[in-house]
Amino acid sequence: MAGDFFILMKHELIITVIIFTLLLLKIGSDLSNKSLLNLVNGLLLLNLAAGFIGNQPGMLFNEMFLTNPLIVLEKNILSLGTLIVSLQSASWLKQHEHVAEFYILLLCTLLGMFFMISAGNLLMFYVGLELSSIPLAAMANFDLGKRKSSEAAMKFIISSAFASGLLLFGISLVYGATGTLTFSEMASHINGSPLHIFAFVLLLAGFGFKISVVPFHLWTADVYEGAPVAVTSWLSVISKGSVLFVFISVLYTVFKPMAATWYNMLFVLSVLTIFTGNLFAIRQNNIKRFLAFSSIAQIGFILVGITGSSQLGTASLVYFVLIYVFSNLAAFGVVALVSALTGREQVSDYKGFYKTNPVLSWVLTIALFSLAGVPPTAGFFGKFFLLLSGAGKGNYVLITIAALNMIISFYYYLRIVKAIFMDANEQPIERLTIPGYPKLAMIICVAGIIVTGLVGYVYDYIHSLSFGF
Amino acid sequence: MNYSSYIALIPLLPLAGFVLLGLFGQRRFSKSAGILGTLILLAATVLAFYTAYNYFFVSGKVNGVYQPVIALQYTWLQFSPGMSIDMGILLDPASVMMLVVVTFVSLMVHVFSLGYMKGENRFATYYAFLGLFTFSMLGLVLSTNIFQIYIFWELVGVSSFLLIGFYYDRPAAVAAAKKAFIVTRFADLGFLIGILILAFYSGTLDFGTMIQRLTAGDSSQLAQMTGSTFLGISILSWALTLVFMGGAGKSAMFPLHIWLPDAMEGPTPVSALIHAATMVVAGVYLVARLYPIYQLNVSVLQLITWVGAISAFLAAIIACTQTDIKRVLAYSTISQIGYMLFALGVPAYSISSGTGYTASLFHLFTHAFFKSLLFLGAGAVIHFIHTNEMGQMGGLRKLMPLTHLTFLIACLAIAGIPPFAGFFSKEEILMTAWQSNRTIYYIALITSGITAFYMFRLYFCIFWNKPSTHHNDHGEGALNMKLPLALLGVAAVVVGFIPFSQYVPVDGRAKEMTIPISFSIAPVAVALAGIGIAWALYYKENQRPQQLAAAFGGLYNTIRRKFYFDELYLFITKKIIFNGIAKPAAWIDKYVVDGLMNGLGIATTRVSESIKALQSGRVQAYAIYFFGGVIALAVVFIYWWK
Amino acid sequence: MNGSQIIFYLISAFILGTAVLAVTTSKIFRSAIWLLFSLVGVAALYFWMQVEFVAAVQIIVYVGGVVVLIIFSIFLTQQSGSEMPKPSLKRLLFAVLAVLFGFAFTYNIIAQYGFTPAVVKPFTVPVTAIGEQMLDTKQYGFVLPFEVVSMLLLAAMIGCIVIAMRWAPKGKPVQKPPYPGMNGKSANIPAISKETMEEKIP
Amino acid sequence: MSSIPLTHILFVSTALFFIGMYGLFTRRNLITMLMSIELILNSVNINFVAFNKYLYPDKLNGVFFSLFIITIAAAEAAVAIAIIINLYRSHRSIDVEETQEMKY
Amino acid sequence: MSLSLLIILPLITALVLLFCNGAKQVRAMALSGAVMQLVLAFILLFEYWQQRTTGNPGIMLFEEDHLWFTPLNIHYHVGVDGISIAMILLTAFVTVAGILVSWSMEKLNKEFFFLLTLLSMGAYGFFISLDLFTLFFFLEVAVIPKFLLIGIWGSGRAAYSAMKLALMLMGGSALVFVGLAGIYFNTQTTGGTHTFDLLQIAQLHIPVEAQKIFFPFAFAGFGVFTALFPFHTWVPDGHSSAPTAASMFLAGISMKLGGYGCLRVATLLMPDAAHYYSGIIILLATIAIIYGAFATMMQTDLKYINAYSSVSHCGFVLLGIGMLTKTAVMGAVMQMVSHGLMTALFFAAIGMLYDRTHTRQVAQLGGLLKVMPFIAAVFVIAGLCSLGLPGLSGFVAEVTVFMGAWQNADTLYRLATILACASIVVTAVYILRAMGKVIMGPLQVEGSGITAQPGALLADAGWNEKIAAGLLIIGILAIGIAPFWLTELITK
Repeated sequence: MAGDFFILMKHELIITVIIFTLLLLKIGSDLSNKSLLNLVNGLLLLNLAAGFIGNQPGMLFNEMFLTNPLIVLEKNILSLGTLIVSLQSASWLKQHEHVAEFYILLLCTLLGMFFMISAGNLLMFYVGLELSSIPLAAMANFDLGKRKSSEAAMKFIISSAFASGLLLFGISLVYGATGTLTFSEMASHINGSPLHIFAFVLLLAGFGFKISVVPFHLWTADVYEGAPVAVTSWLSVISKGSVLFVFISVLYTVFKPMAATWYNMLFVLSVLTIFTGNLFAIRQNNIKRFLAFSSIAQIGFILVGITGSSQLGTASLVYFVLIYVFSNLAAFGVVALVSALTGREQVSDYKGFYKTNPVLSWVLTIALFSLAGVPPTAGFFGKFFLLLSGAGKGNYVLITIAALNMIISFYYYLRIVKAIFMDANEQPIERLTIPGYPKLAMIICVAGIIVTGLVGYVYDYIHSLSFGF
Repeated sequence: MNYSSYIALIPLLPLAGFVLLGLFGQRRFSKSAGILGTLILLAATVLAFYTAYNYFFVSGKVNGVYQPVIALQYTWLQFSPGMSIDMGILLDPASVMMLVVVTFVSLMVHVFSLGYMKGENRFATYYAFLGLFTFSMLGLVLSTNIFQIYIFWELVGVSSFLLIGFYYDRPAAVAAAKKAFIVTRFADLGFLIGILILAFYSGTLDFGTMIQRLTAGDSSQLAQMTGSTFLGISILSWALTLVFMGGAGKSAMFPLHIWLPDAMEGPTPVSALIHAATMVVAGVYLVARLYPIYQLNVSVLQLITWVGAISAFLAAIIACTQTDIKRVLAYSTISQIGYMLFALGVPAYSISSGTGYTASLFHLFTHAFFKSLLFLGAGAVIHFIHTNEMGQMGGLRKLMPLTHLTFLIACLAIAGIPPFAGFFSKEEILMTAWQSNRTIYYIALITSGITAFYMFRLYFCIFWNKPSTHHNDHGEGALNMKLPLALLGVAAVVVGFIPFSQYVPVDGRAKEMTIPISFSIAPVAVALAGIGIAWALYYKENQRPQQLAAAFGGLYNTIRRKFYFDELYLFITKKIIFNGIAKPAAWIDKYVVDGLMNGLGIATTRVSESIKALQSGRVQAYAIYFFGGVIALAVVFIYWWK
Repeated sequence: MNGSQIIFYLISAFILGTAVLAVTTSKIFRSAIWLLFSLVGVAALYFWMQVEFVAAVQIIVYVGGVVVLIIFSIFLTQQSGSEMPKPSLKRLLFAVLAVLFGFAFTYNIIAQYGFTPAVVKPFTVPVTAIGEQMLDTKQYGFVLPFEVVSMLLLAAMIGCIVIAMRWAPKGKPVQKPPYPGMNGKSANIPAISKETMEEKIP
Repeated sequence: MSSIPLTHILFVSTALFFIGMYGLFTRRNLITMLMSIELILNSVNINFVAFNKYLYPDKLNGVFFSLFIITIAAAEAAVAIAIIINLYRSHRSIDVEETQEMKY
Repeated sequence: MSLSLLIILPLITALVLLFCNGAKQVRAMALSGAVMQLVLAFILLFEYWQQRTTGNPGIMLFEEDHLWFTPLNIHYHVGVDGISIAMILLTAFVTVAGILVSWSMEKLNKEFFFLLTLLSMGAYGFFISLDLFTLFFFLEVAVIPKFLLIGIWGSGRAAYSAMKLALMLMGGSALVFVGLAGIYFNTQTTGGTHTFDLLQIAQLHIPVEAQKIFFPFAFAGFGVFTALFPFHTWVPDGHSSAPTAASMFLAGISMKLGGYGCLRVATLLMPDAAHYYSGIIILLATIAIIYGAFATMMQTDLKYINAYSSVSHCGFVLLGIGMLTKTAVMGAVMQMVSHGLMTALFFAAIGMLYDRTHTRQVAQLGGLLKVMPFIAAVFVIAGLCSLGLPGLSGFVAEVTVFMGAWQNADTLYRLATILACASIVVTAVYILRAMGKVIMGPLQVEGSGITAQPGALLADAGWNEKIAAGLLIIGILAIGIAPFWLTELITK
C-alpha cells in the first residue's frame, strides 16, 4: 500500500518536495540566481525522469485521486513543458529578484494541475483548478514594476474568480442533482434534463475559461500581453493542456449520457472559437497577443477533435497537446529571449530578423509552421489527426469550416514569417547570443517538433493508452 | 518491292541539313553553309527523281493502274487501338509528282540563294530554315496519315514563319510573318476539327483506310456521317468543309488570302519556293489527297469551286493595281491556286470523269515551274536594283538579258499562250469548267485575260516602259543565279508537253485527255487581248494608266486597297477580339476573379476590424460577455436545439 | 407559518437586502459594512440550517478575515468617504437586464427540476465528525483536498508577499526582507499592510 | 423548519448569486468588485449546504465542499487584494475603467 | 530500386547544404544532388521498363509499404506506375535546370538551394505516394518552400504574391483534406478499419453518394494547385514575382501536383463521381483554356504572359481528366509533362532575359535575337512549344487531349473540345506577339539604363544556362519527336 502510494502519487510528491526544498533554500540560504536556476532545472529534469518510472493504474483516497498510464503520460507531458518553460525563462529570471518564489508558485500551479488531472471527484477537481490558477494570477504580476503586468494580473484574477464562481454554481447544481461528487458515480445520474444542461453549461464555462473558448476567452489576450513571457507561455501551454486533459475525461465519462447535447454545443463553440481566434489574430501587433489569439484558434481546432468523442479523439488531443507544448514553447522561447534581452515584443520588431539572427529565425519559423500545421513539422500531424477524429462523427460542415479557417490561420502565421524573412527594417533586432538554457530549450522543442510527428510510434503509444466511447 | 531504304532519305536529308546548319552553322559553316545545303538537297533531288522514275515507269503500275504504295510506316503516337498517328511514306502519282516539284524547285532556290543571299549575316541559318522547310514539305506530300499531314502542315507553317521573318529586324517582316502564321493557324483550327470529326466517324487516321471506309457505298461509317447532322448540315459535309478550311488557309484562298501578299517581306527566293511553288499549293494537294471522299459530297465541292473562282477573280483584279512586283506575283499566285481549286470542285456540277483532278494537279505542276521562275526572276531584278517598286524600274531588258528572256517565258506561260506550259494546264481546267458549269467557265476565261494583262503589265514595266536609269555595276548575277533561271525557263516551256493525265489520273488509271484546237481559240484570244492592252498601256512610259485609274476612281482605289480586306481583318482583330474579348477577359480576371479572392481577404480583415470592440479591454465587459455566453448557450440548448 | 419559517424569511430578507445595498451604495466603506452584514446573515442562515460549524467558519473567515482584509485595503487605496464613480448607463442597463434575465432563467430551471427532499433523516453535523473526516484517508475522508488546500494557502501567501511587497527600482540590488511568520494565512495580512502603509503615508 | 421548501433557500442563494453578479458588472471599484465575488461564492456555499441538508443528509459532501470554498475564497481574496494594491501603486487608481491599456 | 531514395537523396542533399560554406560549395552540392536525382530517375525509368517488358502485371511497381500510424491505418506506401515515372522524370529535369539557371544566385544562396531541394523532395514524395496521407503530406510540404522562395528572392510585389500563393494553395489543400477525410471514413476494409491506401480504395468502391459529396472537395482542392478556374489567380502573381528557378518549379512541377492529384482522384478513387461531375469539370477547364488564353493576350509582362498561358495550358490537363476517356487522360498526363518542361524552359528564358535587361515589359524590349541568339532561340522554342508546334511536346499532348476529348459524342463536350481547340489560335496570337516584339524587330532595351549595345551586360547565355536550357529542350524534343515512348510508359 505504502509503496503503491509513492508510485501512484510520485509526480505530486516530487513536486511537493521540490517546492519545500526551494522554500527552505529561500529562507535558509542566500543562493545566487544562477545556482538556483541550475538547481531547479536539475530538479525538474529529475522530476521528468522520475515520471517515467512505473505507470500502473490505481486510485487513492477513495477515488479522489486516480491514476492510469494515460494520466501519467499527461503529467509527464506537463513536466516536460515545465522543464522547457523553466529553461527558456532563464534569461529573464536571471535578473529577477524573486526566482525562488517564482518557482514555488509555478510548481504549485503544476501541482494543482496534477491533482486536477488525477481528480476523481469534483472537489478535488475544484481544489486542483484553484491551486493551478490562483498562484498564476500572482505570477502574472511578476513583472512588478510594469503597469501592464499588474493590469494583466488584475484581469486574470477577476475573470478567474468570476469564472470559478460560475463553475462552482454549476458544481453545486450537479451536486444537487446527483447527490455525489465522485465522477464514477455521477454519470449514471446525468440524464440531460434542463438543469443538467444548465449545470453542464456552467461547468463548460469554467473549463472554457481556462482553455479560452469563445466567448469565455476575453481575458486571454490581455493577460498574455501583460504577463511576463514565461508566465504567458506557461498559461498558453501547460495550463491549457492540463485543463484539456481533464475536460476530455469529464466529457467522455461524466457527461457521456449527454453526448448529443454537448456535441452540438462544442460544434457551435468550436466554430465560434476558430473564427474569433483567427479574426483577432490577423490584426495583432504584439507578438504575445498574437500568440494568444492564435492559441484561441488552436483551441477551436482541439474542440473539433474532441467532438469526435472516440479513442481517436482522446489520442489526438493528447498528441496535439504534446506537439503544442513543443511548438508553442519554441515560439515563446524565441519571443521570451528577444523580450528579455531587448524588451521588444512587437511583430514589426521582427522585421528583418533573419538578417541578424538566422538561428532564432529558423526556430521561430519552424515553430510557427508547426502551429500552422505545415508538414513536415509535427503540427501537421497533430492538426490532421484532430480534424480527422472530428470528421469521424460525419459532421463535414464542421470539418470544412475548420479546414477553411486554416487558411486564415495560415495567413497570420505567415505574416510573421514574412516579417522575419522578407521585410526590411531600419532598426532590426541586434544579433543576440543565445544563453545555454534557452538554447537547450529550443533544441528540445525543435527536435520535438520534428520527431513527434514523423515518428509514428509516439501517436501509436498515446493511442494505445487512450479511451473513448 | 522495297522503296523505303532510300525514299526515307529524301525528307531526312534536308532535315539533317537543318540540324547540322541550325546547331553549328553560324559558327562552323558561316560561308560554306550554302554549298553544304545545296549539296544535300541535290542528293535528295536525285533520289526524288529516281523514285519518280521508278514509280512512274518501272514499278508503280500494277495491271495498268498506279497503286498507292506505302513505302514505310511506323506508329508514332498511339491514341487508342486502331487510332494512331503513323509516320510513313505514301507513294502515289500525286505524291510522287509533288516530290519532284518540291525537290526540284527547292534545289533551284537553294542554288539561286547562293548568289542572292551571299554575304547575309545569318546565311547558315537561312539554309537551315530552307532545309527545315523542304523537309516539312516533303513530309507533307508523302504523308500516309491525315494527322501526319497536319503535323507537317504546321511545320511548313512555322518554316514559312521563320523565313518570312528572316529579316527579323524589319518590323514589316515580323508583322507579315505573324500574320501569315496566325491566319493559317486559324484555318488549321478548322482542319484540326475536321480531322477530329473524320477520325471519330471513320475510326482511323490512315488515308487509305479512311477513304476506303468513307467511300464504300455500304459502309456504316459513311451512313453515320451522312446521316447525322449538325445545324442541318451533315457531319460529313462539316468535316470536309473544315478540312478544306485548312487547305484554303494555307493556299491563301478568299477570304483567308490576306497573309500571302504580306508574306512577300521574306527573301525573294523563299517566296519562290514557299509562296509560289510549294507550300501554298498544299491546300490543293490536301483536297486532292482526300478527293475520293470529296467527290461524293457535292455541296462541299461546290463550295470549293466558288471559293476558288472568287479567289481567282478577285486576286487577278487586285494584281492589276499593285505596284510592288512581288505583290503582283503574290496575287497572281492566289489567282492561279484559285484555278486549281475550282478545277477540283467544278466537276461537282456534272458527272465527272476525273478531269478536274488531273487538270488541277497539272496546273499545280506547271505553275510551280513558271511561278517560281517568275519569282526568281523578280528576285534577280530586285537583287539588281534593290527595290520592289515597279515605278522605279524600266528598261532592264538590256541589262539583264537572261532574266528578261526567262521572265518573258514565264509570263507567256502563265498567260496561257501556247506552247508554254501554262497553256496546257489552263486549257484542261477551262475544259473541265466548260463541261461542268458555264458560269465558272466565263469567270475563268475573264480571269485568264486579266492574268495576261497584269503579267504583261509587270513585264513591260520592268523591262520596257522607260529607259533604265540604273548603271550596270555588278552584272546580272553569277552563274548560281542564272542557272536556276535557265533551268526553270526550260522547264516552263517543256513540262506542258507531259501527258499528265496518263501519270496523275484520279484513280490511278491512265487516261487520254484531248482538247480540241477549237476550244483553245477563245482562251488564247482573251489572253492575247490582255497582253495587247498591257502593251498599249505600259510598253512606253505614258499617262494612260493614270488616266485610266482616275477614270475608275473609287473602284480603282477599292481594288488597289485590296477591297479593304486588311482593314476588315484589322477591325475584327483589334476591335472585336482584342477590345471585345481579350480586354474584358483580362479585366474580369484582374478585377472580378482576382478581386473576389482579394476581396475575401479584405472582407476578412474588415470583419476582423469591426469586431475588435468585443475585446474592449474592460474586464467587466468581459464578464458580461462571459455570462451572456453562458446564458445564450443554456437557452439555445435547453429550449431550441435539443 | 411557524417561527422557524419567519426567521428564515427574515434572515433571507436581511441577506438579500444588505447584499443589494452592498452592491449599490455609493460609498465604498459603507459598501464593505453592508457586505459584512450580508455575510453575517449567511452565517445566520447556516445556523438556521443547523450547520453550526460552517456558520462558525463563515464568521471567522469572512467576518474576521476577508472583510477585515477588504477594509484594510480600502484604507490603503481610497479615501473612505468619497463617492465611488458610477457606471455608465448603458453598462447599468445591460447589467440589470442580464442579471434579471439570468435570475429568472436560472431560478425557473431550478424550480422546475423538482428536487425531492430525502426521507426525513436527521442531519447532524457534529464538529468531531467534521474534524475526523477532514483528516481521514478512508471512506468519506477529505485529507487529500485538505492538504492540497494547504498548499494553495502557502502559494497564495507567497504570491501575496511577492506582489504586495515594496519593490526596489530595477537594476539596484535588492535587500531581501525577512519573511514574516508562517503560521497561517492571516499572518500575511499585517505584513502587507505594514509594508504598504509605510508607502501610503507620506 | 422542514416546512420551508428547498426551492426557497435556493431562491435566496440564486438571488444572492445574481446580486453579486450585478455588483461585478456595475461596480467600477476593484475592491467592490471583489466584494461582489464574495457574494457569489457565498451563494454557492448556501447551495451546497442546503442540498446537503435537504437532499443528501447521509454524507457531508456539501458541507465539506463549502468549507473548502470558504478557504479558497479567502486565499483568492488575499491574492486579489495584493494584486489590487500593486495595481494601485502603478496606476494610482483602482478604478477598473482606468485599467484598459491592453485591448483589441 | 528503392523508391524512398527519391525522398532520401534530396533530403540528404538539403541537409548537407546547410553545412556547406561559400557559394561555390553550395551550388556544387546542390547541382550534384540534382544530377544524382536525375540519374536516379533514369535508373528508375529503365528498371521500370525492364520490369514491364518482362511482364510484371502489377498496377504499381517498386512498392514499399510500412505501417506508419497504426491506429489510423496510415501507411508509408510508395510505388510507381508509368504516370508517376513520367512526373518524376519531369521533376528531375526541372530540378537540374532550375539549379543551373540560378547558378549565380548571390543573395542567401544556401537557403535558396536548400529550399529548392526541399521542394523537389516534396514533389518526388508526392508522385510516389500511394497513401493519401503521405500524398497530402508531400503536397503541403511543397507549399512552404514556394512561399519563402517567392517572398525572399522574388521581385515586384513579392511578399504579396507569396502570401497569395501560399494562402490559395493552402485553401486548396484544406479542401483536399476534407475530401480525404470523407474518403477515409467511407472506406471499410475487410478488417473493419478505414484506409488511406489508394489502391485499396480503388478496389473498395466508395458509395456513390459519398463520392458525390467528396469528389468536389478533393478535385477542387487539387484543382487550385493546377489553376482550376476560378482559383487560378495565384498563378499570375505567384509566377511573375518568383525568382526564375522558383517560377520554373512552380509552373513546371507544382502545378502538376494538382493535375496528378486530380487525375488520381478522378480515375482511381472516385470514378463514379468523376463521371457525374465531368460536365462541370469540362466547363471550368474550357473556361480556363479560352479565358486564360484571352487574358494572356492583354498581358504586357513576359512572366505574366507565361503565367496566364499556364492557366490556359493547365486547362488542357483538366479537360483531359474531365473527359475521362483513356486517350484524353493519357493526353492530360502528356500535357502535364510537356507543359512542365515547356513552361520551365520559358521561364528560364525569361529569367535569362531579365537578368540581362532588367525588364520584362514586352514594350521595352525588342530585337534581342541580335545580341543574344541563344537565349532568343530558347525563347522561340519555348514559344513554339507553347503554341503547339508539331515536333515539340506541346503538340503531342494537346492533340492527344483533343483526340481523347472528341471520343465523347455528347454535343456539349464536343463544343468544349472545339473551344479548347480554338485556343491554339489565340495561343499563337499572344506567343507571336511577344516573340515578334521581344526577339524580333529593331533592337531595343528600355527603361533599364542599359544601352542597347552588345556587350558584357547583354551577353548571351553562359554555360550553365545553356546546359539548363539544353536539358529542357532535349526533354521537349524527346516527347515531341518520339512520343511513342511516353505513351507506352503511360499506358503500360
